[in-house]
Parts: sequence; C-alpha cells; structure tokens
Amino acid sequence: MTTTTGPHPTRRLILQGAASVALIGLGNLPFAAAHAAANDKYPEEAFKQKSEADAIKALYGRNAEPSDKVKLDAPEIAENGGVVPVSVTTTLDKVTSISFLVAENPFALAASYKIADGTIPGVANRLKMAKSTKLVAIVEADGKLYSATKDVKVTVGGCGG
Amino acid sequence: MKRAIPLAMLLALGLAPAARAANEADYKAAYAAAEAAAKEAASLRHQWTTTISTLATAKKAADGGDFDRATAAAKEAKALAKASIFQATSEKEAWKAMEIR
Amino acid sequence: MRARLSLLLGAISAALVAFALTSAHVVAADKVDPVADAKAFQNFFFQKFPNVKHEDFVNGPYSMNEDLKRQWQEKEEFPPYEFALDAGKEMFATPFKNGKTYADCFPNGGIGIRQNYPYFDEKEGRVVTLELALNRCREANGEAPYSYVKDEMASLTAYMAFTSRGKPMDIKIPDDPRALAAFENGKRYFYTRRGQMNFSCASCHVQSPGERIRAEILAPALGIVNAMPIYRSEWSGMGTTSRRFVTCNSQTRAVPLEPQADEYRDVEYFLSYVANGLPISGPGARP
Amino acid sequence: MASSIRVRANANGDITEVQALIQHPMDTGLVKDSKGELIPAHFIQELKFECNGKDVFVANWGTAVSKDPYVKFSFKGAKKGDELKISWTDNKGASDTTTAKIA
Repeated sequence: MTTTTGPHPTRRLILQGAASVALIGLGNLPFAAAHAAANDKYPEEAFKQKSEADAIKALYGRNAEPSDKVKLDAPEIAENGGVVPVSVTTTLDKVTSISFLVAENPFALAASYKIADGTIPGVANRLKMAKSTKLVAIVEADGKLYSATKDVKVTVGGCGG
Repeated sequence: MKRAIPLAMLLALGLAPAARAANEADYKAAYAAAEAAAKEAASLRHQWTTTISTLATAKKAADGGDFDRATAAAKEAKALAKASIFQATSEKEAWKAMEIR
Repeated sequence: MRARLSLLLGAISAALVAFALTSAHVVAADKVDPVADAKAFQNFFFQKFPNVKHEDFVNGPYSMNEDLKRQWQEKEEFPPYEFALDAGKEMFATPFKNGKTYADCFPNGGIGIRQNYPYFDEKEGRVVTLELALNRCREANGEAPYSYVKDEMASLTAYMAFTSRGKPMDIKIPDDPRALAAFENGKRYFYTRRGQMNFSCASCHVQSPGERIRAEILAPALGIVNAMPIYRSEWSGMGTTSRRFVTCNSQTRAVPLEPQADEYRDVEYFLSYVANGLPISGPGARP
Repeated sequence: MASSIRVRANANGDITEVQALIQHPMDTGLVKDSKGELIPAHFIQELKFECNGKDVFVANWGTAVSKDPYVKFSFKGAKKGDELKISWTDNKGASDTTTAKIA
C-alpha cells in the first residue's frame, strides 16, 4: 500500500480514506477483541494505571465478580514488603489469564500471566507491596472475570534506627 | 481593674528571662562542651547515633544564624553524650545481671 | 573553686573506673568457665522452648513461628542466596594473579571447615574469624581485601558455609588466658546495653525470642550465627556477620564499631562456642 | 557468565512443575540512591516459557515484582527429557534466554 508511487494520488487517497473509515467503524471490535483474548503485546496502558479498577478496565475492558473458586494465598503479615510470596489457584476451567493487583502500590497492576490451554491455572510469585494493602487476584475464565481479595499487613522490621 | 495589675506583672515576669536570645558565644560554649562529652563517649566505644545527629543539627542551625535553636541542640547533644557515658560506666558491672548462669 | 571541685570529681570517677576494670579483669580471668557457660546457655533455650528440636534453633525466627517456617521452607526450594552461592563457588576456584587460590590458604582446601571458625590464633593472641582469614588470604596473595559488609565477602563465606552445612559447630578455646579473656569480652559485649534504646543483644535474643519486633519475629541467640551469611529480604541482598552486627547496633541507635573490631570478633567467638554441637545452616534466608 | 535464569522443571506423570529464579534488579524508578538521585526504572517486562514449540506460559511484569524475581507454575503435555526454553526482555531492551531439560 505504501510502496507504489501510484499515478492516481486521488485513488490512493480514497483507498486510505476507506481503510481508515473501516478501522474506525470496527474501532471497538479489534480493541475489544484485543482485550478479550489475552493480547500478545505488553499491556503498557494497564501497567500505567494508578488505581486497581482502572488497571482491570485497561487490561480486560470489564469488571470482575468475586468468586470463591479463586483461591488467593498470601501472608497475613508480610515478612518483608519487598518480597511477599503470593500465589493463586483456581478450579475454574478454560482459564486464559491471571493477574495480581496491589491496591495501595503507586501502580496497582503488579503482574499479568497468559495461561495457554494445557497449562494448570495457577501461579506463585513474589511481589513488592508499598504498605499495608488490599491484594486482588483476577482470573479470566471462558471470557468472564473472577476475583479474590486478601488484606496483607506490611510494615518495616527491626526496632528503631 | 485591680485584678488586672498582678496578671500583667506575672506576664512581664514570665517574659523577662527569655528576652535575651542566645548569641553566638553561648552557642560556641555549649557546642564545645557537647563535643567534649561526645569525644569521651566515643573513647568508651559507647557513642549514640542520636548524639552525632543532634550535634549536626546544632551546627547546621548555627551556620544558619539561628543561635537559639543551635544552643538548645548543643545542650541536648551534651545531655545525650553524658547519658551514653553513664550507660558505659554503669554497664561495666550491670551486664552481669542479665547473664544466663 | 568550682573548677577544682569538678577536677577532683573527674579524678575520683576515673580511679573508680580503672579499679573496676582491673578487678573485673582479675576476677574474670579465674572465674571464666566457657564449658559451664555453654551448658547453661543451651539449657536456658532448651527449657524455654521445650518443643523446639535442638537442631532447629539454627533456623532463627523460623524455629519460633510455624506460619513463618512454612513461608521459609517454600522459599528454600529456590532460595534467594542461590546467586551468591554460585558466585562464591566461582570466586573460590578463580586463581589470584599469582596463580594461587583460596584453597591454598585454608586447611582441607577450605571445604567443609566453616564449623571451626572463628578460632583463637595463639601466635597473634586474638580471635580470627572466617571473614578476617579470607581477607588475610587475599592480602597474602597480593590482592586487595574485600569489604566485610559487601557481596563479595558474603558470596565467599556463603560458599564455605554451604560446604559445611549440617556439620556441628566445633569451636575450640585453647587453655590460654588470652583466649579466655576474648571469650569473656565477647560475653560481656553480648550482655552490655548500648545505644539510646538501651538494648543489649540479650534484650532481644534472650529475653524475647519468638516475639514480634514490628514486622519481624526475633531469633533466639542460640545458633544465631550458625546460619551466617544470610540473604535478608530487608536488604534484598546478602549480609555477612559483620553487616548484621553493624546494622543491629544502628537499630538500637548505637554508633557501630568498625567491622571485625575486637568486640565483634569476640562476640562471634562467644556465640559460636555456646552453639557448639548445633549444625551449620548457612547460607541462610531471613526476613 | 552463567545465565541470569535458574530454572527447575520436574515432571511427575503428565504434569510438569516449573520454578524459575531470575537475577535482575527490578528497579521501580521510584527509589533514590545514596546521592539522592532517582534510580531509573529497570525491570523485566516479559518472561516467556516455550515447550515443544508452544508458549506454555507468558508473564507480563510491572515494577511491583520483587528483585531477583521468582515464579512457579505447572503445565501438562510434556514429559521427562523435553526441552523448556525460557527468555525474558526488560524495559531497556536487554534480554536473556536459556534452555532446560525437564527432569
């Protein structure tokens, strides 16, 4: 499309015009599609969101509903805010994505995982938590979003200094 | 009216001593004393980190010309240093009380 | 008049201090009984925590709290000190510029000997810790010494500790008054209150192990150096025994001494000796 | 230089458990160094696990993942001896990759 020196500029313009109109028309579909299926590129936007709600919307395009099928395991008192072992498992099936959000962090979204089929829907990792916070795990299963939350206390150690 | 006079006197009295602000000489004397005490605490290897930070605050305040705060900080530093010296000497024997026998 | 009085007072207190020092020294020398001290020290913890297995004391806070122990065991599957361990192994094998390696400085090539450190060097008449010996070895081979509180020293000691894992601590005190004095000096340091917080090591690690100090659970003093060096999440990095002593001091608002100062080497000597028989568990992972 | 990725993959039955520990500072860009200057953000953004030509697990990380990051997951469809390829890229474009045999 761009390489030909097109003798009829007007034709090319019309073509471009048509193409862009089409795009706009489909504007929401590809984005929605990109949201629905775990997109391949790095979700830059979602990682920039401050609040957890905005991050979920930016990443998945809709809200999650709490579900007891999502088991979130995290310490009640973090041994250390810099290294908090957190893991999630779920009995839901057709899971395509799992994410962790730390509400009180400067940027809520901490990590997001794409779960291929055949991969067990569960992840363990170590996250940083700025202060005592609500921790949210999101599981995307069969196109719907489920969530579990847990409060984690974070404070410094030692006696003084 | 009669009651007002003693009140005014009380007020005046209350203010009198604080009227003369600390000047550089007061600060220098207080800082020297504090520094000497801190040196002794260091020689006993029992210096406190707060003694050093308070000395620094005194110096900074003095550099800024606020000799009131500088003198107060220097006095506090000296008190801290003296306390750490007392701790060093008393602990020479006191530690035995805690020893597991 | 006032000056003369304070002069007099100063002289008296100096004399007093001097007298106390010598008497303590004289009295201490003949009364020091490391064997009895070690037995009393171990029994104190065995009785205070009857259901903690003896060898578990070397796991510090994790011997005091089940939930923390579970988190630790999970972390131990893939411990954060893994990188320091590999780096230490590589450094240990890399020859110095003069072709020699650390193995030439240590008995048994430096493998499986950590449990005998620190030891009392009768020629020098003072305690030599593993970290001091490593830097001695570097200097003897024309290399610059490492910082006592930085990663290189931690990696080396991590590897040497790893080669001794499980071996019982085996510290010897030769029948030498200077060795007994070093042991006593270490014991005195351990129980002496310092800093504006007015804490001694014992205030936390003898009187309240297992309790929380803000987010952390306090480790028992018994076996506390068996896990050295440690990877601390708080430092998100490795820490040698020296770094631990220095940071502990500053937490109680006491100005730390220089790493490997007499008091630090002696208190490590004391703590290691009273933990004789308990296994080496270094390198360790801690909050 | 040894790879920055330490990985252990153990298969029992059809399920392979994978653990990975990666040496990386994961700087958030919000922390000041001793001289008071901000340490620029430097963190792994994508970590990919491939087995038998298929992406079995892809992690997208932000700045809230701990230093020397660790992750554990399991997947089906592989057996002892299969090769697992692990690769990461960070926000500065640096990357590293390694392969491991499933034990």
